[in-house]
Amino acid sequence: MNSRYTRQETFKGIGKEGQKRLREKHALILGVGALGSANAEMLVRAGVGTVTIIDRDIVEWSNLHRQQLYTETHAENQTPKAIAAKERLQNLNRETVIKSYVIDAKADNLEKLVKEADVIIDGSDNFDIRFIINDLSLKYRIPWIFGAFAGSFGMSHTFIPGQTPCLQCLLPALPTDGMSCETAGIIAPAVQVTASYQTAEAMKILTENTSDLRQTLLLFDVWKAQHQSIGMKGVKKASCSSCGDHPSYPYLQAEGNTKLEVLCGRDTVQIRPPNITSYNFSTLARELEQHGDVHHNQYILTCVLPECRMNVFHDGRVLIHGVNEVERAKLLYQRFFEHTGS
Amino acid sequence: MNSRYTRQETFKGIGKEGQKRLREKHALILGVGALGSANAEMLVRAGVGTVTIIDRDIVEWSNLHRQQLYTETHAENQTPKAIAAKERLQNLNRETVIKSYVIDAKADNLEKLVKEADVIIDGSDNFDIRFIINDLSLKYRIPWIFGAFAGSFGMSHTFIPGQTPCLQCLLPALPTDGMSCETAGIIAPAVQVTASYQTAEAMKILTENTSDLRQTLLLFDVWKAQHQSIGMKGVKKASCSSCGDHPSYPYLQAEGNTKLEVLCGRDTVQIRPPNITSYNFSTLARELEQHGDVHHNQYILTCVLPECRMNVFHDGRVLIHGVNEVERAKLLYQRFFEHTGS
Amino acid sequence: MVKVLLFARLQEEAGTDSLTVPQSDMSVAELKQWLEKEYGLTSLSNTMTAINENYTDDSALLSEGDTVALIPPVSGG
Amino acid sequence: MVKVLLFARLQEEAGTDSLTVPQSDMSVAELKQWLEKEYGLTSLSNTMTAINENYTDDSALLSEGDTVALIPPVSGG
Repeated sequence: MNSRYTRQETFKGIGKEGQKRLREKHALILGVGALGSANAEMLVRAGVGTVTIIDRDIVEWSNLHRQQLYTETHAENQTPKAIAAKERLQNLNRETVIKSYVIDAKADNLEKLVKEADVIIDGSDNFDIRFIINDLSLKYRIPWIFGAFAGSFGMSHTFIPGQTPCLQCLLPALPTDGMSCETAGIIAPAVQVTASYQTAEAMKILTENTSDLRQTLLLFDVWKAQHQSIGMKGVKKASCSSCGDHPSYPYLQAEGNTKLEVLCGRDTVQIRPPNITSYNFSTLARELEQHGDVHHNQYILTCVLPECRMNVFHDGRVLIHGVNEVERAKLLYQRFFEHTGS
Repeated sequence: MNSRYTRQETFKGIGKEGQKRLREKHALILGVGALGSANAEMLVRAGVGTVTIIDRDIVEWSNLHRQQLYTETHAENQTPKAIAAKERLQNLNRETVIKSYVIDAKADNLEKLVKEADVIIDGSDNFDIRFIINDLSLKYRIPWIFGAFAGSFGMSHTFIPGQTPCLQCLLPALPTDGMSCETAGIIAPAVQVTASYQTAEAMKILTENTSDLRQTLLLFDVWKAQHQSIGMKGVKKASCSSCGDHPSYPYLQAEGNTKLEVLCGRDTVQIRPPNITSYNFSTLARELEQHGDVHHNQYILTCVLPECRMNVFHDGRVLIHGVNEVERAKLLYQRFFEHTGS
Repeated sequence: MVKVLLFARLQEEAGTDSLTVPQSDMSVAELKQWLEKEYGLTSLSNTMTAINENYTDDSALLSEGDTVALIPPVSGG
Repeated sequence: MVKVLLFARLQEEAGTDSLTVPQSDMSVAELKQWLEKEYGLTSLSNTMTAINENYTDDSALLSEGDTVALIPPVSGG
């Protein structure tokens, strides 16, 4: 076991001292889809002391071509990603403490979890949550590492509170036309390159090798073998409401009412009730059995109807599969769930 | 299951037609260490019809930080990599036929295996075997994709018989000063970026999307975020003994006598007997028990002596761990094995 | 003259990864409008922009010989 | 004048990733010898070489303003 990290300690950027530091540090990975899986596996294998993973989704067949922690069995059993990921990661390194949360990350529940982290790694698939990460990073002075991809194209940037510009300096408005996996597809090599640049930066932060940190926005296309670094001179804005002289952290304010949200990469609408509900799956199953086929495991209840498939989580979230329009999903939700729950 | 490859089919470089072609094709991966693991996982998940993996080694603790198909259990059980890899890969995609060989690849045994492949992926760790791959690729007109790394630096090139220059055009002599994992260490992100560029090229070949193939030698440093493409104009030599007008395939000729070889990345010498031996582990165990602690599983027999640890394979190969000098290893081998075997 | 580098979906929309724009006497916002009209590129308003490999915004003014990179934010993770 | 880009172990040996060589009137082989002597770089004989981003060999002659990349073959897999 002594030789476990020899090859990594031999690498100049880490060394024996860096290896010791990795063991003392805590990385939080928000989302263990494609990027989160790849980052989590590299950091756990590398010997990071504590890794927190957070994800609201279950493993689906369409994930398997690019999300490396999951097997066909996970897709068959509809295992929540955070559960499946923890199981695999722990087999890779029993020395790493792995904390796993099947929750829908929002500003309030994240706030408690991020405080302990030394770095936050973006494994999310939308900019709503990235702006929340950005504000949490600034409020608690924790670096975060942005990553995103579409098709064969990927990008990454490292945000260091007090030093670099923040996400809001780069994107004053929430992007509405972001190319998603839905429209451009995705190939696994683009995931891996994006995650590799994220992990390399995380390693620098966790080994306190901050002088090696990249100062640029990195862009690359793994199919065309293009690569570009964009400098950030003059981008940080003193007036920025997130990182400026008088920050208000706008994305940590005010959560909405019942929030409907179209998820990335599939025919699915997620419904989030305004209050956290706690379903009794046996009771709920009896109700829904009047309408369709129902089965459930420890984490999730599935109801198959002629027009759609619904997955229900303990916390009240419902994923409606086979539906793309938000309004239609809302109607289905109201029909089956508005009168249920505790 | 229909939606399994949707995101990949949506990617323009692949499409539905490309996905069908992947299913009909055969990729051979020579070596499932770090690069081989990463390539194999991506190609199996991507839905390639048949994947052949070849490796002579067993999983060791020092592999785990960068070799993604293996767990701590594999290191504890000293499972051969080709066996452990097949098990994991099959759980990722039961539709892919996975052929797995625990053998020490040489020109003669490889020649039979490569003939069926549509692409050969370099997962090896030395140039001896790469020159053999190069000659086999040219003799049987099968493209191969070179990949190698050290520290945070990696390189890759795609060799297409009849079109590109070959490895021997690039390196007229066998490199003797190649920086190895032994001296420069290695971090997982460098592995993943190298493998990602290999897999992207393999996907182009397997989907017959050859116009997208990269024509350049790619160099990159994942820690420094450097990236360089080197063109190949005028490099192909008509006089080349591997790819020229009158090829002799020098690396497919003449194998040596008892061949001793220092493996990459650890205190180990491998001894290869001149004739394939077939050990009966029970008989061998009784002999060696006079000298040290002996235990064996289905694939491997381990004998722990005061001065070293020896692993013996059915085919007669012996790995002597804890020894760096070839001469000392030879003496140990002669003392314990020259009179054994069938 | 200004050189424009395109990334991600913009490469597909324009059918190329770089363009040459004959004049340079304009802002980034004006360049984006011009490209939307001339090349049918869709919604460049949220596109990130760099001039000569440094990040900038829509109000920046271009100079002769500049290289402008237009980077649509992607969201997959 | 010739610009020399270094990769992998050569960066560590030279303590930098690029060098400037004052003269250009030589072959790649001569440049390698000169660098071994001046910068203490070890065994450049097997190092792969590119001039202006195209692969070449030791016999190639340099010209004023060329950029030479020296790439030690690495073997890890």
